[in-house]
Amino acid sequence: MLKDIEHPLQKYIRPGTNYTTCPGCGNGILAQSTLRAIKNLELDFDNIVFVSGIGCAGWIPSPSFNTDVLHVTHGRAIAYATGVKLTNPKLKVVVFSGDGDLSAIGGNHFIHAARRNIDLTVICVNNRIYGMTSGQAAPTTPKNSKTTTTPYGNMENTFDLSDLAKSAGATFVARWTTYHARQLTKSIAKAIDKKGFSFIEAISQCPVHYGKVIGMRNDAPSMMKEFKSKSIHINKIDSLSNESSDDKIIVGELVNENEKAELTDLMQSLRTEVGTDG
Amino acid sequence: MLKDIEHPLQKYIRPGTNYTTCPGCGNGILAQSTLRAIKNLELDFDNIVFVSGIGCAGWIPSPSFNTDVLHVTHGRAIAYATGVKLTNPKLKVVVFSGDGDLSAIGGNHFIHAARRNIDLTVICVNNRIYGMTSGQAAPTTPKNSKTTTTPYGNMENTFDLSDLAKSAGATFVARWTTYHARQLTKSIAKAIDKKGFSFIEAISQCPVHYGKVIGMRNDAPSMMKEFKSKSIHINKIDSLSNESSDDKIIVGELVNENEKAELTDLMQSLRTEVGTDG
Amino acid sequence: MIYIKKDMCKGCGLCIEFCPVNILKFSEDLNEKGVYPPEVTDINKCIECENCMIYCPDFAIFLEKGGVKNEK
Amino acid sequence: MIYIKKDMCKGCGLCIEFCPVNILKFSEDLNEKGVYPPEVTDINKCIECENCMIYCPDFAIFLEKGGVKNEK
Amino acid sequence: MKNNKTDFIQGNIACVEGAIVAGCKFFAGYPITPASEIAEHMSERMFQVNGTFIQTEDELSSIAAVVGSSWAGAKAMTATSGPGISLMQENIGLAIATETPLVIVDVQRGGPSTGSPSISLQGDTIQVKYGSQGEYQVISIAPSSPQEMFDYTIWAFNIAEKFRTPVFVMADVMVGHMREQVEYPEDYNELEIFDRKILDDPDSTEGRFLSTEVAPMPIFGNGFKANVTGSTHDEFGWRNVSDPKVMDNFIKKLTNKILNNKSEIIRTEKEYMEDAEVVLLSYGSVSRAALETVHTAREKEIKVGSYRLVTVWPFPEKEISKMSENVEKIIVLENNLGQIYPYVRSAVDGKAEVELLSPSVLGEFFEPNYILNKIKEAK
Amino acid sequence: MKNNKTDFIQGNIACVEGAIVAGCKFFAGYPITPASEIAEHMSERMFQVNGTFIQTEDELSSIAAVVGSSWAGAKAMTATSGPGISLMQENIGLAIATETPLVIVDVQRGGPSTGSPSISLQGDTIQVKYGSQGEYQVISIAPSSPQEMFDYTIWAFNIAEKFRTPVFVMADVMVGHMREQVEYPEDYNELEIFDRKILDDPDSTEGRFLSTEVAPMPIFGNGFKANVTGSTHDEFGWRNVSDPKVMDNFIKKLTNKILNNKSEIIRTEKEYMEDAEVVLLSYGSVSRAALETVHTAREKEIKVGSYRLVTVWPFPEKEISKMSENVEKIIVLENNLGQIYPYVRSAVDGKAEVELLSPSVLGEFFEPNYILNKIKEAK
Amino acid sequence: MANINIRIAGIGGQGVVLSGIILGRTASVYEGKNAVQTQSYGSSARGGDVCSEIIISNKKIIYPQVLKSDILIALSQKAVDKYRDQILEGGTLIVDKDLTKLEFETEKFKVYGESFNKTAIDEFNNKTVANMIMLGYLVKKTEIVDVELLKKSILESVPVETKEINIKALNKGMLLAQ
Amino acid sequence: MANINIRIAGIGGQGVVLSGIILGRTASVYEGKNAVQTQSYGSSARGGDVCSEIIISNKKIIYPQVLKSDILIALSQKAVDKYRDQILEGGTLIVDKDLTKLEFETEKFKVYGESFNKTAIDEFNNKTVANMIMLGYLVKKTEIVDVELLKKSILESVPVETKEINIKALNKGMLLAQ
Ligand SMILES: Cc1ncc(C[n+]2csc(CCOP(=O)(O)OP(=O)(O)O)c2C)c(N)n1
Ligand SMILES: Cc1ncc(C[n+]2csc(CCOP(=O)(O)OP(=O)(O)O)c2C)c(N)n1
Ligand code: SF4
Ligand code: SF4
Ligand code: SF4
Ligand code: SF4
Ligand code: SF4
Ligand code: SF4
Ligand SMILES: [Mg+2]
Ligand SMILES: [Mg+2]
Repeated sequence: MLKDIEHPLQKYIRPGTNYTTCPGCGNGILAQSTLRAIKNLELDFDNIVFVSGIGCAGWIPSPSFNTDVLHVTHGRAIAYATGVKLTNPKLKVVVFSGDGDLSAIGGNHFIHAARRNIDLTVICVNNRIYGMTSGQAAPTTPKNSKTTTTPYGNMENTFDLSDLAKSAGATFVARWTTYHARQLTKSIAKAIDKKGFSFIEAISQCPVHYGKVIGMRNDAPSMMKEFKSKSIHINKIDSLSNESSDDKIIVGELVNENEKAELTDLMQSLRTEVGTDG
Repeated sequence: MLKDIEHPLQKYIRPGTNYTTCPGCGNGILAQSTLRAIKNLELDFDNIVFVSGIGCAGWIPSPSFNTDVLHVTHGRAIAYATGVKLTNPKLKVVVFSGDGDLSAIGGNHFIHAARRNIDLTVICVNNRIYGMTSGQAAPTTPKNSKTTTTPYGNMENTFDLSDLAKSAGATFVARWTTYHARQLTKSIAKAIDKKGFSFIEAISQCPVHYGKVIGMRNDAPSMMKEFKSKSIHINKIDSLSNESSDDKIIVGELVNENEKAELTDLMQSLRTEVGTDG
Repeated sequence: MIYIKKDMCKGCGLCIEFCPVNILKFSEDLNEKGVYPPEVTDINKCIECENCMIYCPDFAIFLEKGGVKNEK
Repeated sequence: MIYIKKDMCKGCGLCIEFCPVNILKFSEDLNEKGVYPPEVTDINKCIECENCMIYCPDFAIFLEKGGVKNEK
Repeated sequence: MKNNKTDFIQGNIACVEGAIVAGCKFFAGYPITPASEIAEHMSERMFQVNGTFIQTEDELSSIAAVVGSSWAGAKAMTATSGPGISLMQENIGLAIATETPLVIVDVQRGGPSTGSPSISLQGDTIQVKYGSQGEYQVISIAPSSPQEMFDYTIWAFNIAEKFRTPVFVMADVMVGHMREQVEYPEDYNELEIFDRKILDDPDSTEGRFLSTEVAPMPIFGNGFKANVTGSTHDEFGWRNVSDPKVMDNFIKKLTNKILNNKSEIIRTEKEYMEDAEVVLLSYGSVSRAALETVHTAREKEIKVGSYRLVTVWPFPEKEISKMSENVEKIIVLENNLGQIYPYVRSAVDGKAEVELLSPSVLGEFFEPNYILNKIKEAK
Repeated sequence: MKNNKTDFIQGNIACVEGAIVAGCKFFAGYPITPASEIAEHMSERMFQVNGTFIQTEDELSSIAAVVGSSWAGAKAMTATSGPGISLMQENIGLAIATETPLVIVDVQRGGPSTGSPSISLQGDTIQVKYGSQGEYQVISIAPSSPQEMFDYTIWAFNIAEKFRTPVFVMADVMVGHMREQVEYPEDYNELEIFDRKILDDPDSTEGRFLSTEVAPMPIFGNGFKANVTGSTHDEFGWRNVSDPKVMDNFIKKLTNKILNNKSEIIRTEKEYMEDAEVVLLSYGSVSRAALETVHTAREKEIKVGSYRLVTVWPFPEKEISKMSENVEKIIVLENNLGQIYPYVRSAVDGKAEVELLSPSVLGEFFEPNYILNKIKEAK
Repeated sequence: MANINIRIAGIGGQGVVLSGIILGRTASVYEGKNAVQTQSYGSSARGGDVCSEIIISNKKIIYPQVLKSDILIALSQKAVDKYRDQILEGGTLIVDKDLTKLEFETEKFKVYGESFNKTAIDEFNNKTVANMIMLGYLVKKTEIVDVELLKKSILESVPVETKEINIKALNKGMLLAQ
Repeated sequence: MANINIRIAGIGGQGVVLSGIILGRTASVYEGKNAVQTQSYGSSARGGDVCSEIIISNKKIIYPQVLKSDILIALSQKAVDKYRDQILEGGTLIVDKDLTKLEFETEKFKVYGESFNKTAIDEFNNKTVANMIMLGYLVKKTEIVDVELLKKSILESVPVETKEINIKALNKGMLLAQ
């Protein structure tokens, strides 16, 4: 390997990183999309903190992104990120979360951060399965799917995470798949740039475990082709009502609201107002 | 006190009960509304289990309702109730929860139970404050309110609990205030009767703590008069969009869906299908 | 008949507030709890609307339709 | 120029799948990881769309616009 | 030849099969390495036996649902690893306070925190005893093989039902993931299966809580009008949070229900103890290394015995105290930095020397030679 | 006359004021009896001192936000009671594993479970040491007055910063809600306030974790490219979850960071110990009853001394062992059923008699006469 | 008295705790003595039993709790029943006479009864000032703290908008004690 | 041999654990011996190191872990480097020759090399059957379990739709060993 020929995103990678994702996993595509967004924004990488929880998605920034990364307990990344952001509002704080991490065990922090409209960017890698623990059902697993904990088919209904984020108060919401790596890059850039709670739902492939569920085991190309064929842009449908239908993946920027006050801003005003010995 | 002259709901009250609510607290009105609903439905009280968490609202059924009551940890009532219901689907399971209990610490169980569409009736006493612990802000406390933990005014946005329930998948949702005790009785009866996850948001007065916040300390009559004047029926407005505005309380039956399969039903079918030695 | 369990009353005034015909008022004697429970001024005006019962948070006031009685 | 870090490749085939001009195919030599990394068949057909780079989960293939090169 | 009564299975799978034999009808859990196989196998098995499986949103809900299920009348269980135990602590406290029979399997992994999910550590030994707030007692059992995962899960349900209390099965990566042959019972009807005592008459004036004899349980849906609360309460469930005397009674009855019945609960396994001068005291997977070492030592005519705590809690203080009178030295073997060690030393109270031996590398399985060297040092 | 330097305040309020003097700039909490006053007062004070207050959705988030804040550079704290500690356990483990300086105030209440929120119990003594999974060490301090709530909260921040680790302040209903005069420092500049050592150079090859000398902290936003994880890791934060040697190093460095510095951390308070035959060993609020009793006993010329653990963890094993050599009997006074008692007995190792004395009614404050009777029995 | 032990007992909402705090603050911050105040109660703000204990002393106070009290102020029947046996010889019992029945006679301690709650409702139309009436009555009868310093302390402890009514109630209590 | 210690080491996804289970099951359930299988690994399914250890014995097995092994099957370079020193005198080392380089010579134990992974891809177009090829090779070379019983055990352990390909792969492995 010649030293001078490097991947264009190499400078964002922590030297010594060893990618242990499975072949074809969407996580690497999302890592790239994110880093490209940051490159395009021309942000100082040292001013971004990545917080992630336990799950394969948590390994996207940690340890590989060469800036401050905080890798915490399963489900709690947003709660930790809240402490980071409130303490140093100048930092951009980006959370990477698996669908289980975010919406199963971490569901409460998710809706509360959205409600508070705190300036965080939360990227959820929705592979519709628990990848890291080998293929159990998630709250995002489609009904009737056979997983290791739903051997007779999943009896539970599926969360529409973007809708939940919206209803809880998020001011920016976008959904894309790994097939839409370019659009993802743009939406992630917008989300990071925007003040307020931003949510990116990235539908991604886990060829090992979810691939097995849908008969595409270890077949990332087929999974991504399916993303392509099932996706439909929000602008091309009339209403959001059938958003959660199993058949279609509605992609696009679903929410972009500019009215709501952001929490760290409000706190800063308060400090100025009541501060006595600060 | 003559033995033969009793409150018409007396038979539902556990002998020896001592009401320790504050004067004018809405909780007693909700207790009555609930018992009246059960009376009207002519249900066998022994077939209903009440589960509640910590908070003044938790004391509505426990210990005073003279049937099985399970009084659990703060925020977890729905999670416990899920175990009760799944194990004996013949029981009607009703959860009483404070707004903090349900939507702060217990928010995750709330959205997941709604998602699963498990046959529970959840009644949230939304007094917009932490009553039991003496007046701290809740996720339902209106913006800018001064409470014991928001001495400069609440900087956070307010959850619309009914909307959250809807977005998470609840199949029956109604909101009323204590002023609407009669309508509450009807909606609670419907909710209990209906198979699926039902949610009742009961806006209620905490004259001691929330009364103080809005300048109506210890003045239950004024608080209830305000409920009356601020309420507007869902049928009388065009859209749900400004539902969460501080000014108006939109009341009525907000969701009533009949399509979705219920979880304990699905499980029962599965048992019949795969049972080998049951 | 309006029944008032005086010692259960906490004196919140909700029954008085919501009686549509204004026949409830605070009485003059402190109860065990140290508050003045309501009393009926003119039972003949009672329209048996049940408001006093329904809005009483303490199960302290209730009615049996068709008559009048005060009860400790 | 297409660069392929052969030993970083896990053989998923995404680059091959999404090359619009079909100039990528699996090579014949196992890499360290025991898989066959891709190789470029006809670099002249490359339209520099960047798909191979963008869709590679392992940072194993990328391009510098304006030429051709295979790199271990 | 294939024998229907023998299988070659993981400890985790054996645990599920044991639970089913014990009558378990409800499992709520959340996946976690190295316990996930229990949930996975349960998801298949429960509905086959007319039971219920649910994968909850988190571990807090798992234990909560298990408690709810137990009150609805089922034998119920959950399984997790240390991080899940941490999350369950508050609701474990409620299970104890409400005297709810249930089984919690902890397949321990390395840590603190996320640590090393696939490395064994006996790191949760005290956590399960003291991890929830306040003062209470628990029962914990430490199996050392798939066979014991099967047998002791049955036993765990039995004592959970008998004493109306949570019982922990303390496995670790080693035991949970180890595969070994398991012999199923020849005759299931001969197995002792214990069911909780249920209140028989709604009008009974008998207490429903807080008896050191174990009060009958007023399970739901039977007209018992059960008054169940995690707040301080009396024998009938009436909450009283202001009177210290009521709290004193509450705590003491709950703890004495276990402590007064220690002799029935506690199990130890002794090998070569008759003339032992040095004792290897161990529990769980480590006991297999202890036993191997004792065999090797005895071959070399070193007078070493193995004293295994099969139950770790309640702590066999008296038994250890008595045992210590006849030995010179007790080496406490733990795959941690000495969690029960002070409890052993406290029990021994100076009557013998007590030394701790952790593996040279925490998380690695004790090597017999390493233990042997320690014994030789002692001699 | 009103003196600006004296106030008559609750222990909980004194705690907040102490925290602010120590430099606390971040508080995240969730209301709970009997700790709510801390959050309430913080909600007013933090923004005045250019700090941050947030009431989180639950206790899991409180501790998580506090850890995040500490990594962003603030001195940060939370306060709760036992049920909240239970919920925090998993994230406390992460704080320990990532070596995050922070302060946790536990205003203990009666239990298990919801128990009796307004009755004192020293029920969380071991919970804070062992409540999270795995093997680790913590520091805990037990104040006995509002003045100490003030002083020791400052001290708690100092040692948290110094040793890059969570420190617990273990109050109870008694101390938290007690009001007494508090003397503020004459000269704040003379107070010893310790700030964490921060990594000075992003390119430094110095380790950032796992030094028994306490590694400098690579706080966020400074180009340190901190690699922080609760998984098993090495000195630079690199995760390695498969090699037991890495885990062994991880656990031992974390624990030895505390254990090797015991002499700097541990504080005990001795009164009348010189010629004491009987010792009352106590901690927290109970120490005031112990001390009163000693005074009474000395008036009666009974040779009793008071040995108070100001810090409970790390446990002063050596100190107690040494102390026990000169006394006949140690009576361990605890408002629980004997949580540190076995640790004391283990330390004493038979060198003196060790007995436990709980209040006749748990939760009630020890009466001097009751203790005195026990002493007389002993004599 | 070098050491005064005071116990104020009643039910939630009667301002029992605040009374104790004000006394303690007066003695410590304003009179330069030592004081400690502790309390025990059921569930707050919900009508349960409450007891506030204050020790005032010239010496350092080690043991913080009141065992036997010099003064017991009992604002409910339960409070009388529970604590009257713990009044010291020569001590004082003050009760709200409308909320208690004293079915005993004693020479062991002095007994006073007055209408704190009723006076608050009837004359101030505000239940919550009953404790100030009680405090006024108490200091007048026992002189445990200086009245002027007590007023200062009250003014410091209550919300601005209630300062006036509280001082009026205190004065009323003193009047009742004459 | 009364006691056979086998160690199979490689990386995640190579089917290392399953091979061990199948051997253990064959020996215990089908051959009536005692067997214990343990494993150690990094994070599952993600290319980390994996090691599966099997003890087969006629006696009760107390100590469950392999210290020194009679047989080492090494499917990665790391596996060779880490475990070859723990092969017993007279033991056997089997490697996937495409994934390892054997830069040593020894007379202490026998060494065999074969292309399990490559054969699986090239001939079966399915990486995941490499472990079956390896098992076939192993039993042929060492005869540690009966081939027919091994086949039974495989058929019981793999999903229905893969039974055929797995047995074919096993046969292929046996062929390679000839
Ligand atoms: C408290 C706790 N419970 C459970 C686990 C085990 N666990 C680790 S990751 C994970 C789920 C992973 O799924 P997801 O969040 O969707 O991430 P993915 O691996 O699919 O990217 C679980 C259950 C844990 N680490 N901690
Ligand atoms: C784990 C835990 N945290 C905090 C508390 C303290 N606590 C008890 S009730 C309550 C909130 C009460 O508010 P809400 O749920 O709205 O009920 P309300 O009293 O208003 O009816 C809190 C924070 C607790 N009991 N347990
Ligand atoms: S398990 Fe799934 S999500 Fe995890 S790295 Fe492998 S393919 Fe990706
Ligand atoms: S504190 Fe509020 S909610 Fe609680 S009982 Fe009193 S009035 Fe009702
Ligand atoms: S029933 Fe109606 S009219 Fe009659 S007293 Fe009650 S509120 Fe008044
Ligand atoms: S509503 Fe009930 S409690 Fe209120 S005043 Fe009337 S009778 Fe009394
Ligand atoms: S840049 Fe585009 S055209 Fe060129 S090789 Fe890559 S995918 Fe094919
Ligand atoms: S996309 Fe990357 S990893 Fe996949 S085959 Fe192509 S170069 Fe290899
Ligand atoms: Mg996932
Ligand atoms: Mg509330």
